[in-house]
Amino acid sequence: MDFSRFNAAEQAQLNRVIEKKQMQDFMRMYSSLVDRCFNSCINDFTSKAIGSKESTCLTNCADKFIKHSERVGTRFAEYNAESHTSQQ
Amino acid sequence: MDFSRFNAAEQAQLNRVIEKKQMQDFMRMYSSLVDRCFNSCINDFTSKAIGSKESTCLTNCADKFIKHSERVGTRFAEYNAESHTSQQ
Amino acid sequence: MDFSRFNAAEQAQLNRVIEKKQMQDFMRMYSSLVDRCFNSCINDFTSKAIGSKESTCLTNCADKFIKHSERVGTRFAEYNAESHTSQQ
Amino acid sequence: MSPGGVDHEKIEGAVIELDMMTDVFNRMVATCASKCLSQRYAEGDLTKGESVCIDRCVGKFIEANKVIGEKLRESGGGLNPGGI
Amino acid sequence: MSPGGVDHEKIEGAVIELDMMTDVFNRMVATCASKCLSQRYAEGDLTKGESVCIDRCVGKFIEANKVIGEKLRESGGGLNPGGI
Amino acid sequence: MSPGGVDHEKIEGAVIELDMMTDVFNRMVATCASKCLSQRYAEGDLTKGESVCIDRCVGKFIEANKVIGEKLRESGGGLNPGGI
Repeated sequence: MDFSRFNAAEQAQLNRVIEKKQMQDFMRMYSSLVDRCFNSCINDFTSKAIGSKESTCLTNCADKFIKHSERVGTRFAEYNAESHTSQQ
Repeated sequence: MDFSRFNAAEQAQLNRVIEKKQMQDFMRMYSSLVDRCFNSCINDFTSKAIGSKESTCLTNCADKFIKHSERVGTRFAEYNAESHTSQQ
Repeated sequence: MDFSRFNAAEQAQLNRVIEKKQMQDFMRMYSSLVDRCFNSCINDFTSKAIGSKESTCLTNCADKFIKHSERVGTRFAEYNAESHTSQQ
Repeated sequence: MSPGGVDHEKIEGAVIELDMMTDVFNRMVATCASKCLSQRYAEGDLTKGESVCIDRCVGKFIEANKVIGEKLRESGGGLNPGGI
Repeated sequence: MSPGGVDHEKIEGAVIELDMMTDVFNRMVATCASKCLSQRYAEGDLTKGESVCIDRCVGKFIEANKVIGEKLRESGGGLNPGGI
Repeated sequence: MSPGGVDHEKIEGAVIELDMMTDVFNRMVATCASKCLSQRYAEGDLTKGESVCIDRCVGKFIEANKVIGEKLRESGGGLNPGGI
Protein backbone atom coordinates (compact mmCIF):
# COMPACT_ATOMS: atom_id res chain seq x y z
CA MET A 1 0.00 0.00 0.00
CA ASP A 2 1.13 3.53 -0.81
CA PHE A 3 1.50 5.47 2.43
CA SER A 4 2.64 8.81 0.97
CA ARG A 5 -0.91 10.14 0.85
CA PHE A 6 -1.26 9.97 4.65
CA ASN A 7 0.01 12.52 7.17
CA ALA A 8 1.93 11.50 10.29
CA ALA A 9 -1.12 11.26 12.55
CA GLU A 10 -2.96 9.14 10.01
CA GLN A 11 0.03 6.86 9.51
CA ALA A 12 0.29 6.35 13.26
CA GLN A 13 -3.37 5.35 13.46
CA LEU A 14 -3.06 3.05 10.45
CA ASN A 15 0.01 1.41 11.95
CA ARG A 16 -1.96 0.48 15.04
CA VAL A 17 -4.66 -1.10 12.85
CA ILE A 18 -2.04 -2.95 10.79
CA GLU A 19 -0.29 -4.27 13.89
CA LYS A 20 -3.55 -5.70 15.18
CA LYS A 21 -4.29 -7.27 11.79
CA GLN A 22 -0.84 -8.83 11.63
CA MET A 23 -1.50 -10.48 14.96
CA GLN A 24 -4.81 -11.84 13.60
CA ASP A 25 -3.06 -13.00 10.40
CA PHE A 26 -0.47 -14.79 12.47
CA MET A 27 -3.16 -16.63 14.41
CA ARG A 28 -5.03 -17.52 11.21
CA MET A 29 -1.79 -18.81 9.68
CA TYR A 30 -1.14 -20.87 12.79
CA SER A 31 -4.62 -22.40 12.69
CA SER A 32 -4.51 -23.18 8.99
CA LEU A 33 -1.06 -24.76 9.35
CA VAL A 34 -2.26 -27.04 12.14
CA ASP A 35 -5.42 -28.06 10.25
CA ARG A 36 -3.65 -28.62 6.95
CA CYS A 37 -0.62 -30.44 8.30
CA PHE A 38 -2.54 -32.53 10.82
CA ASN A 39 -4.83 -33.59 8.01
CA SER A 40 -1.96 -34.60 5.72
CA CYS A 41 0.38 -36.12 8.29
CA ILE A 42 -1.67 -37.76 11.04
CA ASN A 43 -3.60 -40.78 9.87
CA ASP A 44 -2.73 -43.40 12.43
CA PHE A 45 -4.97 -43.50 15.48
CA THR A 46 -3.80 -46.83 16.85
CA SER A 47 -1.24 -45.02 18.98
CA LYS A 48 -1.65 -42.17 21.43
CA ALA A 49 1.47 -40.11 20.78
CA ILE A 50 2.81 -38.51 17.60
CA GLY A 51 5.56 -40.72 16.12
CA SER A 52 8.86 -39.48 14.72
CA LYS A 53 7.72 -39.95 11.11
CA GLU A 54 4.57 -37.97 11.81
CA SER A 55 6.56 -35.30 13.60
CA THR A 56 8.95 -34.90 10.65
CA CYS A 57 5.99 -34.70 8.29
CA LEU A 58 4.37 -31.95 10.42
CA THR A 59 7.60 -29.95 10.51
CA ASN A 60 8.21 -30.30 6.77
CA CYS A 61 4.61 -29.43 6.03
CA ALA A 62 4.74 -26.28 8.15
CA ASP A 63 8.11 -25.34 6.66
CA LYS A 64 6.90 -25.81 3.11
CA PHE A 65 3.65 -23.96 3.68
CA ILE A 66 5.44 -20.98 5.25
CA LYS A 67 7.77 -20.82 2.23
CA HIS A 68 4.76 -21.15 -0.05
CA SER A 69 3.05 -18.20 1.68
CA GLU A 70 6.20 -16.11 1.42
CA ARG A 71 6.53 -16.88 -2.29
CA VAL A 72 2.87 -16.05 -2.96
CA GLY A 73 3.35 -12.80 -1.00
CA THR A 74 6.41 -11.84 -3.05
CA ARG A 75 4.70 -12.52 -6.39
CA PHE A 76 1.54 -10.72 -5.27
CA ALA A 77 3.58 -7.68 -4.21
CA GLU A 78 5.28 -7.64 -7.63
CA TYR A 79 1.95 -7.69 -9.45
CA ASN A 80 0.61 -4.92 -7.21
CA ALA A 81 3.73 -2.81 -7.78
CA GLU A 82 3.46 -3.34 -11.56
CA SER A 83 -0.23 -2.49 -11.76
CA HIS A 84 0.40 0.56 -9.59
CA THR A 85 3.17 1.73 -11.95
CA SER A 86 1.14 1.06 -15.09
CA GLN A 87 -1.78 3.08 -13.70
CA GLN A 88 0.35 6.22 -13.48
CA MET B 1 -38.59 -9.63 5.81
CA ASP B 2 -41.81 -7.94 6.87
CA PHE B 3 -41.14 -4.22 7.25
CA SER B 4 -44.64 -3.11 8.26
CA ARG B 5 -43.84 -3.38 11.96
CA PHE B 6 -41.16 -0.65 11.73
CA ASN B 7 -41.75 3.12 11.74
CA ALA B 8 -40.07 5.43 9.23
CA ALA B 9 -37.03 6.21 11.41
CA GLU B 10 -36.47 2.52 12.12
CA GLN B 11 -36.82 1.61 8.45
CA ALA B 12 -34.24 4.25 7.52
CA GLN B 13 -31.77 2.84 10.02
CA LEU B 14 -32.43 -0.73 8.89
CA ASN B 15 -31.92 0.31 5.27
CA ARG B 16 -28.45 1.60 6.09
CA VAL B 17 -27.60 -1.73 7.76
CA ILE B 18 -29.01 -3.69 4.81
CA GLU B 19 -27.07 -1.60 2.28
CA LYS B 20 -23.84 -2.32 4.12
CA LYS B 21 -24.66 -6.03 4.29
CA GLN B 22 -25.45 -6.14 0.58
CA MET B 23 -22.03 -4.73 -0.13
CA GLN B 24 -20.49 -7.44 2.07
CA ASP B 25 -22.62 -10.09 0.35
CA PHE B 26 -21.46 -8.87 -3.02
CA MET B 27 -17.83 -9.16 -1.96
CA ARG B 28 -18.43 -12.63 -0.50
CA MET B 29 -20.13 -13.68 -3.74
CA TYR B 30 -17.19 -12.32 -5.73
CA SER B 31 -14.68 -14.22 -3.59
CA SER B 32 -16.59 -17.48 -3.69
CA LEU B 33 -17.01 -17.21 -7.48
CA VAL B 34 -13.28 -16.71 -7.99
CA ASP B 35 -12.36 -19.59 -5.65
CA ARG B 36 -14.92 -21.99 -7.07
CA CYS B 37 -14.38 -21.21 -10.73
CA PHE B 38 -10.60 -21.00 -10.50
CA ASN B 39 -10.64 -24.37 -8.83
CA SER B 40 -12.81 -25.97 -11.52
CA CYS B 41 -11.36 -24.24 -14.60
CA ILE B 42 -7.65 -23.62 -14.03
CA ASN B 43 -5.63 -26.80 -13.88
CA ASP B 44 -2.80 -26.11 -16.29
CA PHE B 45 0.24 -24.42 -14.77
CA THR B 46 2.62 -25.01 -17.67
CA SER B 47 1.63 -21.63 -19.10
CA LYS B 48 1.63 -18.20 -17.52
CA ALA B 49 -1.54 -16.67 -18.96
CA ILE B 50 -5.14 -17.83 -18.92
CA GLY B 51 -6.01 -19.51 -22.25
CA SER B 52 -9.23 -18.98 -24.21
CA LYS B 53 -10.68 -22.34 -23.11
CA GLU B 54 -9.97 -21.48 -19.47
CA SER B 55 -11.45 -18.02 -19.92
CA THR B 56 -14.67 -19.43 -21.40
CA CYS B 57 -14.88 -21.91 -18.55
CA LEU B 58 -14.47 -19.11 -15.97
CA THR B 59 -17.18 -17.01 -17.62
CA ASN B 60 -19.61 -19.94 -17.91
CA CYS B 61 -18.91 -20.96 -14.35
CA ALA B 62 -19.57 -17.45 -13.02
CA ASP B 63 -22.69 -17.16 -15.18
CA LYS B 64 -24.06 -20.48 -14.03
CA PHE B 65 -23.31 -19.86 -10.38
CA ILE B 66 -25.01 -16.43 -10.45
CA LYS B 67 -28.11 -18.03 -11.99
CA HIS B 68 -27.90 -20.77 -9.40
CA SER B 69 -27.84 -18.20 -6.58
CA GLU B 70 -30.77 -16.34 -8.08
CA ARG B 71 -32.79 -19.54 -8.36
CA VAL B 72 -31.98 -20.56 -4.77
CA GLY B 73 -32.98 -17.04 -3.66
CA THR B 74 -36.31 -17.23 -5.48
CA ARG B 75 -37.19 -20.64 -4.05
CA PHE B 76 -36.08 -19.59 -0.56
CA ALA B 77 -38.25 -16.46 -0.76
CA GLU B 78 -41.25 -18.61 -1.78
CA TYR B 79 -40.75 -20.93 1.19
CA ASN B 80 -40.41 -17.97 3.55
CA ALA B 81 -43.55 -16.34 2.15
CA GLU B 82 -45.48 -19.62 2.52
CA SER B 83 -44.36 -20.28 6.08
CA HIS B 84 -45.15 -16.65 6.94
CA THR B 85 -48.68 -17.07 5.55
CA SER B 86 -49.25 -20.41 7.24
CA GLN B 87 -48.20 -18.97 10.60
CA GLN B 88 -51.01 -16.42 10.52
CA MET C 1 -10.80 -21.25 32.49
CA ASP C 2 -9.68 -20.31 36.01
CA PHE C 3 -12.04 -17.67 37.37
CA SER C 4 -10.45 -17.19 40.78
CA ARG C 5 -8.31 -14.29 39.58
CA PHE C 6 -11.41 -12.15 38.81
CA ASN C 7 -13.43 -10.13 41.31
CA ALA C 8 -17.23 -10.25 41.41
CA ALA C 9 -17.76 -7.31 39.02
CA GLU C 10 -15.33 -8.77 36.52
CA GLN C 11 -16.92 -12.20 36.72
CA ALA C 12 -20.34 -10.68 36.07
CA GLN C 13 -19.05 -8.92 32.97
CA LEU C 14 -17.27 -12.04 31.73
CA ASN C 15 -20.42 -14.08 32.26
CA ARG C 16 -22.34 -11.76 29.93
CA VAL C 17 -19.65 -12.20 27.28
CA ILE C 18 -19.63 -15.97 27.74
CA GLU C 19 -23.43 -16.18 27.49
CA LYS C 20 -23.33 -14.32 24.19
CA LYS C 21 -20.58 -16.57 22.89
CA GLN C 22 -22.47 -19.69 23.90
CA MET C 23 -25.40 -18.47 21.84
CA GLN C 24 -23.07 -17.97 18.86
CA ASP C 25 -21.52 -21.41 19.43
CA PHE C 26 -24.95 -22.96 19.48
CA MET C 27 -25.81 -21.35 16.15
CA ARG C 28 -22.48 -22.42 14.65
CA MET C 29 -23.06 -25.97 15.87
CA TYR C 30 -26.53 -25.93 14.35
CA SER C 31 -25.21 -24.73 10.98
CA SER C 32 -22.36 -27.20 10.88
CA LEU C 33 -24.73 -30.06 11.79
CA VAL C 34 -27.11 -29.16 8.97
CA ASP C 35 -24.29 -28.81 6.42
CA ARG C 36 -22.50 -31.97 7.45
CA CYS C 37 -25.56 -34.20 7.81
CA PHE C 38 -27.34 -32.88 4.71
CA ASN C 39 -24.18 -33.55 2.77
CA SER C 40 -23.88 -37.15 4.05
CA CYS C 41 -27.54 -38.11 4.07
CA ILE C 42 -29.32 -36.32 1.23
CA ASN C 43 -28.24 -37.51 -2.20
CA ASP C 44 -31.51 -38.19 -3.95
CA PHE C 45 -33.03 -35.23 -5.75
CA THR C 46 -35.63 -37.16 -7.73
CA SER C 47 -38.14 -36.56 -4.96
CA LYS C 48 -39.25 -33.35 -3.29
CA ALA C 49 -39.61 -34.44 0.34
CA ILE C 50 -37.16 -36.04 2.74
CA GLY C 51 -37.81 -39.79 2.93
CA SER C 52 -37.84 -41.86 6.12
CA LYS C 53 -34.41 -43.35 5.43
CA GLU C 54 -32.99 -39.89 4.89
CA SER C 55 -34.69 -38.62 8.03
CA THR C 56 -33.24 -41.43 10.14
CA CYS C 57 -29.82 -40.74 8.70
CA LEU C 58 -30.11 -37.01 9.56
CA THR C 59 -31.16 -37.80 13.13
CA ASN C 60 -28.41 -40.37 13.64
CA CYS C 61 -25.86 -38.03 12.11
CA ALA C 62 -26.88 -35.15 14.40
CA ASP C 63 -26.95 -37.48 17.41
CA LYS C 64 -23.53 -38.89 16.68
CA PHE C 65 -21.98 -35.52 15.98
CA ILE C 66 -23.32 -34.04 19.22
CA LYS C 67 -21.85 -36.99 21.15
CA HIS C 68 -18.62 -36.54 19.25
CA SER C 69 -18.46 -32.86 20.25
CA GLU C 70 -19.17 -33.71 23.87
CA ARG C 71 -16.42 -36.32 23.89
CA VAL C 72 -13.92 -33.94 22.28
CA GLY C 73 -14.92 -31.31 24.86
CA THR C 74 -14.38 -33.72 27.77
CA ARG C 75 -10.96 -34.83 26.52
CA PHE C 76 -9.92 -31.24 25.79
CA ALA C 77 -10.94 -30.17 29.29
CA GLU C 78 -8.87 -33.01 30.78
CA TYR C 79 -5.79 -31.95 28.82
CA ASN C 80 -6.30 -28.33 29.85
CA ALA C 81 -6.70 -29.30 33.51
CA GLU C 82 -3.55 -31.45 33.34
CA SER C 83 -1.42 -28.80 31.67
CA HIS C 84 -2.72 -26.26 34.19
CA THR C 85 -1.71 -28.52 37.08
CA SER C 86 1.70 -29.33 35.61
CA GLN C 87 2.44 -25.63 35.17
CA GLN C 88 2.11 -24.99 38.89
CA MET D 1 -41.02 5.97 23.26
CA SER D 2 -42.06 8.98 21.17
CA PRO D 3 -43.65 8.29 17.79
CA GLY D 4 -40.92 8.26 15.15
CA GLY D 5 -38.37 7.23 17.79
CA VAL D 6 -36.11 4.25 17.20
CA ASP D 7 -36.55 1.06 19.23
CA HIS D 8 -32.95 -0.14 19.28
CA GLU D 9 -33.76 -3.60 20.59
CA LYS D 10 -36.28 -4.14 17.80
CA ILE D 11 -33.65 -3.05 15.26
CA GLU D 12 -31.05 -5.34 16.77
CA GLY D 13 -33.50 -8.24 16.68
CA ALA D 14 -34.21 -7.57 13.00
CA VAL D 15 -30.49 -7.44 12.21
CA ILE D 16 -29.92 -10.79 13.95
CA GLU D 17 -32.85 -12.29 12.00
CA LEU D 18 -31.36 -10.87 8.80
CA ASP D 19 -27.92 -12.32 9.58
CA MET D 20 -29.40 -15.74 10.25
CA MET D 21 -31.36 -15.76 6.99
CA THR D 22 -28.30 -14.61 5.07
CA ASP D 23 -26.25 -17.37 6.67
CA VAL D 24 -28.84 -20.05 5.81
CA PHE D 25 -29.06 -18.69 2.26
CA ASN D 26 -25.29 -18.72 1.77
CA ARG D 27 -24.95 -22.26 3.05
CA MET D 28 -27.88 -23.36 0.91
CA VAL D 29 -26.24 -21.84 -2.17
CA ALA D 30 -22.95 -23.62 -1.45
CA THR D 31 -24.51 -26.98 -0.54
CA CYS D 32 -26.96 -27.12 -3.45
CA ALA D 33 -24.21 -26.04 -5.88
CA SER D 34 -22.10 -29.01 -4.82
CA LYS D 35 -25.12 -31.33 -5.06
CA CYS D 36 -26.60 -30.06 -8.35
CA LEU D 37 -24.14 -28.19 -10.57
CA SER D 38 -21.97 -30.02 -13.04
CA GLN D 39 -18.31 -29.04 -12.69
CA ARG D 40 -17.78 -29.02 -16.43
CA TYR D 41 -19.14 -25.57 -17.26
CA ALA D 42 -19.77 -26.25 -20.95
CA GLU D 43 -22.43 -23.51 -20.87
CA GLY D 44 -23.44 -20.57 -18.67
CA ASP D 45 -27.12 -21.48 -18.36
CA LEU D 46 -28.60 -23.90 -15.87
CA THR D 47 -29.62 -27.14 -17.58
CA LYS D 48 -33.14 -28.48 -17.06
CA GLY D 49 -31.76 -31.19 -14.78
CA GLU D 50 -29.78 -28.71 -12.70
CA SER D 51 -32.81 -26.45 -12.28
CA VAL D 52 -35.04 -29.27 -11.04
CA CYS D 53 -32.29 -30.46 -8.70
CA ILE D 54 -31.87 -26.95 -7.23
CA ASP D 55 -35.61 -26.60 -6.54
CA ARG D 56 -35.70 -29.90 -4.67
CA CYS D 57 -32.40 -29.25 -2.92
CA VAL D 58 -33.73 -25.97 -1.46
CA GLY D 59 -36.88 -27.72 -0.21
CA LYS D 60 -34.94 -30.58 1.33
CA PHE D 61 -32.38 -28.23 2.87
CA ILE D 62 -35.11 -26.26 4.63
CA GLU D 63 -36.69 -29.52 5.82
CA ALA D 64 -33.29 -30.77 7.08
CA ASN D 65 -32.92 -27.53 9.06
CA LYS D 66 -36.17 -28.33 10.85
CA VAL D 67 -35.30 -32.00 11.53
CA ILE D 68 -31.94 -31.07 12.98
CA GLY D 69 -33.27 -28.03 14.83
CA GLU D 70 -35.71 -30.29 16.70
CA LYS D 71 -32.99 -32.83 17.44
CA LEU D 72 -30.72 -30.10 18.82
CA ARG D 73 -33.50 -28.62 20.97
CA GLU D 74 -34.07 -32.05 22.53
CA SER D 75 -30.46 -32.76 23.33
CA GLY D 76 -29.65 -29.21 24.37
CA GLY D 77 -25.91 -29.16 24.55
CA GLY D 78 -22.49 -30.60 24.13
CA LEU D 79 -21.17 -27.17 23.40
CA ASN D 80 -18.90 -26.45 26.28
CA PRO D 81 -15.37 -26.33 24.89
CA GLY D 82 -12.40 -27.10 27.06
CA GLY D 83 -14.23 -26.94 30.36
CA ILE D 84 -14.70 -23.19 30.08
CA MET E 1 -8.26 0.61 40.92
CA SER E 2 -10.94 0.49 43.60
CA PRO E 3 -11.87 -2.93 44.98
CA GLY E 4 -14.80 -4.26 42.98
CA GLY E 5 -13.73 -2.16 40.00
CA VAL E 6 -13.33 -3.76 36.58
CA ASP E 7 -9.90 -4.17 35.03
CA HIS E 8 -10.82 -3.87 31.36
CA GLU E 9 -7.48 -5.09 30.06
CA LYS E 10 -7.74 -8.21 32.18
CA ILE E 11 -11.25 -8.81 30.83
CA GLU E 12 -10.10 -8.29 27.25
CA GLY E 13 -7.24 -10.72 27.79
CA ALA E 14 -9.65 -13.33 29.15
CA VAL E 15 -11.98 -12.86 26.16
CA ILE E 16 -9.09 -13.34 23.73
CA GLU E 17 -8.02 -16.48 25.61
CA LEU E 18 -11.62 -17.71 25.45
CA ASP E 19 -11.84 -17.04 21.70
CA MET E 20 -8.62 -18.90 21.06
CA MET E 21 -9.74 -21.93 23.05
CA THR E 22 -13.10 -21.93 21.29
CA ASP E 23 -11.35 -21.75 17.93
CA VAL E 24 -9.04 -24.67 18.78
CA PHE E 25 -12.02 -26.65 20.07
CA ASN E 26 -14.09 -26.04 16.94
CA ARG E 27 -11.26 -27.01 14.62
CA MET E 28 -10.53 -30.09 16.72
CA VAL E 29 -14.20 -31.15 16.50
CA ALA E 30 -14.19 -30.75 12.71
CA THR E 31 -10.82 -32.42 12.14
CA CYS E 32 -11.41 -35.39 14.44
CA ALA E 33 -14.89 -35.90 12.97
CA SER E 34 -13.39 -36.24 9.49
CA LYS E 35 -10.69 -38.59 10.83
CA CYS E 36 -12.83 -40.76 13.12
CA LEU E 37 -16.55 -40.73 12.28
CA SER E 38 -18.00 -43.13 9.75
CA GLN E 39 -20.10 -41.31 7.14
CA ARG E 40 -22.74 -44.03 7.15
CA TYR E 41 -24.73 -43.04 10.21
CA ALA E 42 -26.36 -46.42 10.76
CA GLU E 43 -26.73 -45.49 14.44
CA GLY E 44 -26.67 -42.36 16.61
CA ASP E 45 -24.18 -43.62 19.18
CA LEU E 46 -20.42 -43.52 18.87
CA THR E 47 -19.02 -46.97 18.19
CA LYS E 48 -16.22 -48.29 20.39
CA GLY E 49 -13.75 -47.75 17.53
CA GLU E 50 -14.91 -44.18 16.97
CA SER E 51 -14.62 -43.35 20.68
CA VAL E 52 -11.05 -44.62 20.91
CA CYS E 53 -10.13 -42.79 17.73
CA ILE E 54 -11.57 -39.50 19.07
CA ASP E 55 -9.59 -39.77 22.32
CA ARG E 56 -6.33 -40.28 20.44
CA CYS E 57 -7.19 -37.66 17.83
CA VAL E 58 -7.66 -35.00 20.52
CA GLY E 59 -4.31 -35.88 22.10
CA LYS E 60 -2.50 -35.84 18.79
CA PHE E 61 -4.19 -32.60 17.72
CA ILE E 62 -2.99 -30.84 20.87
CA GLU E 63 0.51 -32.25 20.33
CA ALA E 64 0.45 -31.08 16.68
CA ASN E 65 -0.47 -27.58 17.88
CA LYS E 66 2.69 -27.56 19.98
CA VAL E 67 4.97 -28.92 17.24
CA ILE E 68 3.72 -26.36 14.73
CA GLY E 69 3.65 -23.53 17.27
CA GLU E 70 7.37 -24.06 17.91
CA LYS E 71 8.10 -24.23 14.19
CA LEU E 72 6.22 -20.97 13.61
CA ARG E 73 7.98 -19.24 16.51
CA GLU E 74 11.36 -20.17 14.98
CA SER E 75 10.61 -18.98 11.49
CA GLY E 76 8.67 -15.92 12.59
CA GLY E 77 7.11 -14.73 9.41
CA GLY E 78 6.06 -15.01 5.84
CA LEU E 79 2.88 -13.23 6.69
CA ASN E 80 3.14 -9.97 4.83
CA PRO E 81 0.52 -10.05 2.08
CA GLY E 82 1.00 -8.06 -1.07
CA GLY E 83 3.84 -5.93 0.20
CA ILE E 84 1.51 -4.04 2.52
CA MET F 1 -9.11 19.86 8.45
CA SER F 2 -6.09 21.16 10.34
CA PRO F 3 -2.68 19.90 9.24
CA GLY F 4 -1.83 16.83 11.28
CA GLY F 5 -5.54 16.10 11.79
CA VAL F 6 -6.91 12.67 10.98
CA ASP F 7 -9.28 12.16 8.05
CA HIS F 8 -11.35 9.28 9.40
CA GLU F 9 -13.00 8.44 6.08
CA LYS F 10 -9.62 8.19 4.40
CA ILE F 11 -8.45 5.87 7.18
CA GLU F 12 -11.57 3.73 6.90
CA GLY F 13 -11.09 3.48 3.14
CA ALA F 14 -7.50 2.37 3.63
CA VAL F 15 -8.56 -0.26 6.16
CA ILE F 16 -11.18 -1.64 3.75
CA GLU F 17 -8.56 -1.76 0.97
CA LEU F 18 -6.21 -3.56 3.37
CA ASP F 19 -8.88 -6.09 4.33
CA MET F 20 -9.66 -6.81 0.69
CA MET F 21 -6.00 -7.36 -0.18
CA THR F 22 -5.54 -9.60 2.84
CA ASP F 23 -8.59 -11.60 1.84
CA VAL F 24 -7.35 -12.03 -1.75
CA PHE F 25 -3.91 -13.00 -0.43
CA ASN F 26 -5.29 -15.60 1.98
CA ARG F 27 -7.49 -17.18 -0.68
CA MET F 28 -4.60 -17.17 -3.15
CA VAL F 29 -2.37 -18.93 -0.60
CA ALA F 30 -5.02 -21.62 0.03
CA THR F 31 -5.94 -22.11 -3.64
CA CYS F 32 -2.39 -22.24 -4.95
CA ALA F 33 -1.36 -24.60 -2.15
CA SER F 34 -4.04 -27.07 -3.22
CA LYS F 35 -3.03 -26.67 -6.87
CA CYS F 36 0.77 -26.76 -6.47
CA LEU F 37 1.96 -28.38 -3.25
CA SER F 38 2.54 -32.11 -3.00
CA GLN F 39 0.78 -33.60 0.01
CA ARG F 40 3.69 -35.92 0.77
CA TYR F 41 5.94 -33.50 2.64
CA ALA F 42 9.14 -35.48 2.14
CA GLU F 43 11.06 -32.23 2.55
CA GLY F 44 10.49 -28.73 3.92
CA ASP F 45 11.72 -26.80 0.88
CA LEU F 46 9.68 -25.98 -2.18
CA THR F 47 10.72 -28.14 -5.12
CA LYS F 48 11.60 -26.47 -8.42
CA GLY F 49 8.30 -27.68 -9.91
CA GLU F 50 6.27 -26.36 -6.97
CA SER F 51 7.97 -22.96 -7.17
CA VAL F 52 7.23 -22.54 -10.88
CA CYS F 53 3.65 -23.68 -10.33
CA ILE F 54 3.16 -21.13 -7.52
CA ASP F 55 4.43 -18.26 -9.67
CA ARG F 56 2.03 -19.11 -12.49
CA CYS F 57 -0.82 -19.83 -10.10
CA VAL F 58 -0.54 -16.34 -8.58
CA GLY F 59 -0.57 -14.74 -12.03
CA LYS F 60 -3.55 -16.77 -13.18
CA PHE F 61 -5.42 -16.17 -9.93
CA ILE F 62 -5.07 -12.40 -10.34
CA GLU F 63 -6.21 -12.70 -13.97
CA ALA F 64 -9.20 -14.83 -12.91
CA ASN F 65 -10.16 -12.12 -10.40
CA LYS F 66 -10.34 -9.65 -13.27
CA VAL F 67 -12.31 -11.94 -15.61
CA ILE F 68 -14.88 -12.71 -12.94
CA GLY F 69 -14.98 -9.13 -11.66
CA GLU F 70 -16.01 -7.95 -15.13
CA LYS F 71 -18.62 -10.71 -15.43
CA LEU F 72 -20.09 -9.77 -12.06
CA ARG F 73 -20.16 -6.06 -12.92
CA GLU F 74 -22.15 -6.86 -16.08
CA SER F 75 -24.73 -9.07 -14.42
CA GLY F 76 -25.03 -6.97 -11.30
CA GLY F 77 -26.96 -9.15 -8.96
CA GLY F 78 -28.55 -12.35 -7.84
CA LEU F 79 -27.64 -11.51 -4.29
CA ASN F 80 -30.95 -11.00 -2.59
CA PRO F 81 -31.40 -13.84 -0.11
CA GLY F 82 -34.84 -14.97 0.89
CA GLY F 83 -36.68 -11.96 -0.48
CA ILE F 84 -35.23 -9.69 2.16
